[in-house]
Amino acid sequence: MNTIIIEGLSFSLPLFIIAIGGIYSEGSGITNLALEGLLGFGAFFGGLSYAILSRTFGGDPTILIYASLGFAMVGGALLALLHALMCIKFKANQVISGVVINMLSVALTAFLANQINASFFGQPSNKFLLEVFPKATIPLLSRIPLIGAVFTDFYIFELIIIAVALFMAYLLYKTPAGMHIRACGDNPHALAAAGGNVQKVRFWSVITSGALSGLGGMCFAYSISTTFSPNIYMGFGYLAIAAYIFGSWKIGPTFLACILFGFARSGGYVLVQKLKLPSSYGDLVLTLPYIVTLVLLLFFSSTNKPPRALGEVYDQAKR
Amino acid sequence: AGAAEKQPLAEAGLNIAIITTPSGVDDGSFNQDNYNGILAFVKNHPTAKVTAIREPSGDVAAALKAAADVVAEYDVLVCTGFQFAGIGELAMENPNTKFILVDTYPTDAKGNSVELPNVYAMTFAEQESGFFAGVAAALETKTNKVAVVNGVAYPSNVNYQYGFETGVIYANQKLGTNVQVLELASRAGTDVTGANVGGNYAGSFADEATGKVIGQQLFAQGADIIFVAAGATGNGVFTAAKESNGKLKVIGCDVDQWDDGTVGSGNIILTSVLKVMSLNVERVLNQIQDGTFKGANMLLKADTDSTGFVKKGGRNQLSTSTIQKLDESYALVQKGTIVPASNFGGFTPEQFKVN
Amino acid sequence: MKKTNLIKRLFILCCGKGRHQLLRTSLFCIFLSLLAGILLLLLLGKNPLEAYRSILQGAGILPKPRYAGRKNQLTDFMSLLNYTTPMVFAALSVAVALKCGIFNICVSGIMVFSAFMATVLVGYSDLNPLVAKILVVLVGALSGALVGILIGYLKHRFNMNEVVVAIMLNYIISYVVSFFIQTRFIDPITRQSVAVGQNARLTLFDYPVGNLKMEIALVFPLALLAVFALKFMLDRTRFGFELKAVGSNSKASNYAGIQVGRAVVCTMLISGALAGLAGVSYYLGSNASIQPRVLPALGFDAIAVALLGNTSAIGSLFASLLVMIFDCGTTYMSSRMQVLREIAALITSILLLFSAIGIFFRNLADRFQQEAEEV
Amino acid sequence: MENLVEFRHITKRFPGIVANDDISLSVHKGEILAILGENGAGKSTLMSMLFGMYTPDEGEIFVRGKKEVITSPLVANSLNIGMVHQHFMLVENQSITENIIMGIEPKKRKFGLFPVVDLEASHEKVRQLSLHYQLEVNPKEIIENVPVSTRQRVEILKMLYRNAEILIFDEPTAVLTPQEIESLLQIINTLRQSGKTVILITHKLDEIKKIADRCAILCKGKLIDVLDVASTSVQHMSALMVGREVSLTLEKEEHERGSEVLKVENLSVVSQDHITLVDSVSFCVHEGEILAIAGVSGNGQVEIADAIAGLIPIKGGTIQLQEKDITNAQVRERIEAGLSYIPEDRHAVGLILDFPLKENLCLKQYYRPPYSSKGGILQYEAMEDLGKSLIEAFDIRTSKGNDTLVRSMSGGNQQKAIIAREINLDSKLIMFVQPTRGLDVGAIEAIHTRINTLRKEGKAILLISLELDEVLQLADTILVMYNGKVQTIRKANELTKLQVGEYMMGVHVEKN
Ligand SMILES: Nc1ncnc2c1ncn2[C@@H]1O[C@H](COP(=O)(O)OP(=O)(O)OP(=O)(O)O)[C@@H](O)[C@H]1O
Ligand SMILES: Nc1ncnc2c1ncn2[C@@H]1O[C@H](COP(=O)(O)OP(=O)(O)OP(=O)(O)O)[C@@H](O)[C@H]1O
Ligand SMILES: [Mg+2]
Ligand SMILES: [Mg+2]
Repeated sequence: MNTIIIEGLSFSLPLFIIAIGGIYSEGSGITNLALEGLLGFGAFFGGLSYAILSRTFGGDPTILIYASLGFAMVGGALLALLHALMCIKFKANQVISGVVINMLSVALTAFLANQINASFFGQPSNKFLLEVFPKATIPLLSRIPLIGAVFTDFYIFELIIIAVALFMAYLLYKTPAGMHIRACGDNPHALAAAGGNVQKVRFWSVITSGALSGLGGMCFAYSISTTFSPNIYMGFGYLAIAAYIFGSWKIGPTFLACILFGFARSGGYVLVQKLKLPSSYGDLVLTLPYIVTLVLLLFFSSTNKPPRALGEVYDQAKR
Repeated sequence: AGAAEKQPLAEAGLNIAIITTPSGVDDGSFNQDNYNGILAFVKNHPTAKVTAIREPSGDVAAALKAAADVVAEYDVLVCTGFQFAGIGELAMENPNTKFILVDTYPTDAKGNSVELPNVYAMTFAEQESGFFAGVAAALETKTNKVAVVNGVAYPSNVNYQYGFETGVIYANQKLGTNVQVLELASRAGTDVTGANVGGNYAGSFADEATGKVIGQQLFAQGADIIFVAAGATGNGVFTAAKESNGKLKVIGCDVDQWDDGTVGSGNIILTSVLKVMSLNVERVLNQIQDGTFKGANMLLKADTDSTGFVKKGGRNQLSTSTIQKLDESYALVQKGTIVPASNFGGFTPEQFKVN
Repeated sequence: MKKTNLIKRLFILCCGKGRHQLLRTSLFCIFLSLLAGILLLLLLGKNPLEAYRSILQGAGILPKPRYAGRKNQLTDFMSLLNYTTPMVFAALSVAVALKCGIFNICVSGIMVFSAFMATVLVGYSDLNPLVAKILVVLVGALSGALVGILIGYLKHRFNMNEVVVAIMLNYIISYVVSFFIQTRFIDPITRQSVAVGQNARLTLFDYPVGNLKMEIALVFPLALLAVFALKFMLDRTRFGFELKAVGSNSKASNYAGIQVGRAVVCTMLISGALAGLAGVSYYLGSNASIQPRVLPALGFDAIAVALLGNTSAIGSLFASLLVMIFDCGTTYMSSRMQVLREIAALITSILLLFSAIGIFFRNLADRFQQEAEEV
Repeated sequence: MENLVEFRHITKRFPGIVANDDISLSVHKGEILAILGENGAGKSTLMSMLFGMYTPDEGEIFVRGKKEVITSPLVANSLNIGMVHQHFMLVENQSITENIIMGIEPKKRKFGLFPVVDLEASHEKVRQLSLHYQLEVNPKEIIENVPVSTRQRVEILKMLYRNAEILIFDEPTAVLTPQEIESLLQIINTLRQSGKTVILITHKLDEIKKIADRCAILCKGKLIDVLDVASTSVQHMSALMVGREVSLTLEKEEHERGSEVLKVENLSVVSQDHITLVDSVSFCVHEGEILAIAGVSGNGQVEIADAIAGLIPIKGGTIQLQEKDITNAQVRERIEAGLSYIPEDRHAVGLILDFPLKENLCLKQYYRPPYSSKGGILQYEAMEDLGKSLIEAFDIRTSKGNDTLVRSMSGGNQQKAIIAREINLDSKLIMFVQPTRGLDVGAIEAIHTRINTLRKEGKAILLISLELDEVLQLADTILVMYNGKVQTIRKANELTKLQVGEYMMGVHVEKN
């Protein structure tokens, strides 16, 4: 049971922060199918920064590890910049832009990782080695039966994610900026009439989604393989999309969805092991989160309300 | 047709291509070692040049198509991996191109294994390398529980697994250890004949997440040394080891994986066991250059120094006594006194008898 | 009229109003992305023209300097057609759904599903080749249609977001098919499903013609037929009209007496069947077996390809060809030019990026034109 | 008199059109200035420039004697200019307060650290404000749950909250009931008395007559004249605006109504949230009869029409059309049984904006000969012919005829296209919902004449309108709805405007 919780959380939380990214972008009215590409590019950027920094400075990796999270956010934001330009400036179809950015991200990271490793680090490779992310256990809390596992052997980044998530929730639901973002997703013209700058709000929302996805992607890179490699594109971005749609574009319910996905996954692994099923049954177990989502959506879809202006190109002239 | 128009070899130098499966020539292990062999050759023959070609899908048919796409361009094609077994047909149609095939023998259109004059196919006695890993693990474990994690139950992987298990059994019988090899029932492998071979198989060479889960599960059951022969999946096991605060060590495979094992100022690599492909690839290229090339299907073993383990200082964490005992076993393997179990060796590790 | 500057006028010429505006814009986007590719290649110190030529050579459009035994330009070209076939089906599948306002991102999943059904039901039988091939096509189309109907039904009846449904179905199909392959149909050597028999394959592989060995895609004509049938359907038929109406404004369509649910489900039936055909022509044509747990990238690329083709049937055909030329020529190009094969993927992505903002180019051109007229 | 705002030689072009052509106009402090003009005359555009949504291509705007460049609504706010837009600019999923304070949110610090929007204080402030101006709203309610009239109030509060001195109203009364209009006009009057300056855009001449001081008349982007309202007749104003005499009353001769065409019995409709929208409604419409359903917006009138057309599910009751039971029929079966329907929302329901005009004109007939062959192949020639004849018969003005994308047509012409299509069906029953909403007097006159002609031809007509004048002018029979129930159903000549208004407010309850 402990493993289910520990592993479940270490999967759920990065997923959650990516999903929050999605909520920001879509909450402001810009469809974002590019999360997968954004998280990959963020992880690439973080991995690259770690490779460079550790070669230049050496020394204590801990600081570099945290720095790489920051760089991953920058990387995600950079690629998100492209999505923002495409959707806001060039008025491209947002769904298409998302799909293409995913393709671009895969091609670009593979190309750059190879090229950079070969030309700068003098070794052919498409990955960047990372350090293990520090883990911690909170002394007393971890003793509590069952719930204790939450405080046991967690990655420090889980704390960071929770902190960031709380901050993002605060920003979205309590501050004027958040009000404007939500207004943009519902009726951008209302914001414009109230003197807000729709393009700017949307732009920063998309950038934020990139930064958060980058953060999540980097955490996946650390927790799964302690490397950046093209294997990072495992479809977690799409899962995050499912999570926030499931959570009806609200941060609270989305958190629950992510926890559900994470526990279904880690629980599945444990189940297969405990029942001594052949490993091929793992495939069936892995379908659990998806089937659960589908079934639940059957019941909740009618009440599921996407932001009203989602996917619409904002045109001041249009009424 | 046009193949005859190629330049005489001596003047232009060999034009070499290496075709790999998705992980590419920079996978830090199997493919890269082959590539290094070519690079070594090119370094000594500056007129020669090499092109690395990666087939991105990993599909068998796609692998062959990639080879066929470029075959006319090159004097030598180095094909690394099981996926290229079907190359036989292509080789027959392009007799002027030499093929170096690693880890498998060529098959014809009907799937029968064949020997061809322009194909040098090498496979390795991975069971020997696995054996060294098993002995090393048995000697170094503190919990008396060790394990082996593999990717897919291809013969090469089963050989590693069987060799490892043989090594542990050998150590238990002859070197005074009492070590158990852990297996997760849910991870038993099925070899190419469909037989259940046990072991811990991730089912893929590229599934880091599953690799990590297996590593953690084995660690949770008490293993403190894991032999990892699983390609990129192995990275996941490495991660599990790196997160264990030094309690879990791994033995690398194919090449010296020391550099992949650093964690902080420490390292999780106990040692790596080798499959010496680079030297053999370079040797065959030299033969092509000299004109002494002959097609063959070769099984390479310790007697040609094609298998082994890392004992170089600073690249392993074996104790001196372990290294000494390993050296002794190495000599016995070289001589053929010890024959570890292998996928098609006719006996399983449990049936292994020390002569 | 004052002289507008030359660049603007050229731009108007490329993307401005008038005949074939969409087509001209697409060509302009292709041109731009090739230009971007040239810059990229120059940056890497490679000769861009040489690189493009080698892509064309690799794809059998231009002759290579030398060929492998029993191969020549024709065999390369036939191989290109073979690989293009599934892409045409897949792009049509995306395009027809988009016309009805549905975003079908389940093409990959459907491909795997239909190929699996065809493989299991027909691929391992020893039926007469003609019967087997016809059955493969039918089973592929039918099973694809089934998944399509499911998506359409869930969307219409339960108001479920088709993108989420598709993402979920992709994973479910991938894992479940993988489960069955791993437990029942695994080839222990290749670790893919056991290869289907020659009788069931939709591509004649290594088929001797003269002293050449060719890949003959038997269903390529079917793909062409699908292109024209779809064009006819969309342009000239009652159902096509209804489909487009629903895609454009489903409320108004309902008001006009069109059965929206039926149109959605029927469209997804067609889209699914086309994706199914893409599946069988890919897995039982170009390939002979299915890799477990792998969703074909082709299914996702098809989305962008359909867009490049302006979601029209004919456009999809040509866009597929263009993208597959890049795809098929990549290995040869990367081998000849000693560049990473990702370059080609990169250029393709850039191409798709540009075509995604085609609407911006058109608007810009319209504005320039207006300026030119006003001043 | 002091000129608060002065437009000097303002010109604004949009692609292919000059929306404002060299307009010079001044607004006096403390007056109510009405702006009148046909659809597309450029009224909204002119005001949008004052409010900073657009910037003029040429010309200058002076506010309080100072030249100002108003680049955004923020600038307008700082100049104390506020605007109630023609189309509501509200965020539906936020509360009334949030909508009102948007852009100038008061902040407080949580834990002395994190700035948060101070909603509590704002709720209170909004409450005070609404009480002060007698614009009652519940600040905590979410916009999507409140009726149109409340939304209108929120829009006005939004302006007042910003301390606007210059208030622009763009067609504020288009969606209100007579009573609501009355109270709005009163509010506007109060505002003026408290020293504010009001610019009012409206198509309703009586409103102008009632409260405006002066009236500026725009035609095709040009300022025609600025009139003193008190000394000008309504006829004169409309003539100036349209460029010809408009008859403001309709000649309607009496005639016998024929047999029963539509029979609705005990019709009930509930919403998705299980709220009863239409409660056991029964009525009939006869040949040559115009039955008008009056009621305050949101009292179930539109749902009746939608239910008859089969667009929404019903909970109970029966519907018979020409003696055929169509209660459970498909939409198309109803159309074929003889039903034409001009829906309320022409953009979202009545038209496919991205289809060319000819296909929209054929939208209800495309599937049958001669427009479609037996095998399901479309016959474009027949469609072209139909399009051509309708464009001509109904005087639909377009840029490219048959092939014009409907999206690019003006609202009035879009409405004409719908009416042309529906009349062409030659159905026995024709339902009009809000047929003249937002249209200028010229267009309204044309539509009213058309409806009257149809009545003469013996069609049964169901008219649903929020405009009481329209109802009174056209109807033979009036049905008043309140809260989903029939309040009364009577001969039109038995009811006065006042009575109908009372029924609409639920004051009178019929006993029988
Ligand atoms: N954003 C825009 N883009 C292009 N043209 C526009 C735009 N807004 C208005 N126009 C044009 O400017 C003209 C004036 O439009 P405007 O909205 O000011 O008319 P109006 O007088 O308010 O009409 P209505 O009575 O229908 O509200 C219209 O005919 C239209 O063609
Ligand atoms: N964004 C736009 N671009 C181009 N033309 C526009 C735009 N918005 C409005 N128009 C044009 O403006 C003219 C009148 O617009 P407007 O929306 O004011 O019409 P309307 O009759 O008032 O319709 P509604 O009843 O919907 O308000 C039409 O010619 C319309 O096509
Ligand atoms: Mg207006
Ligand atoms: Mg209007």
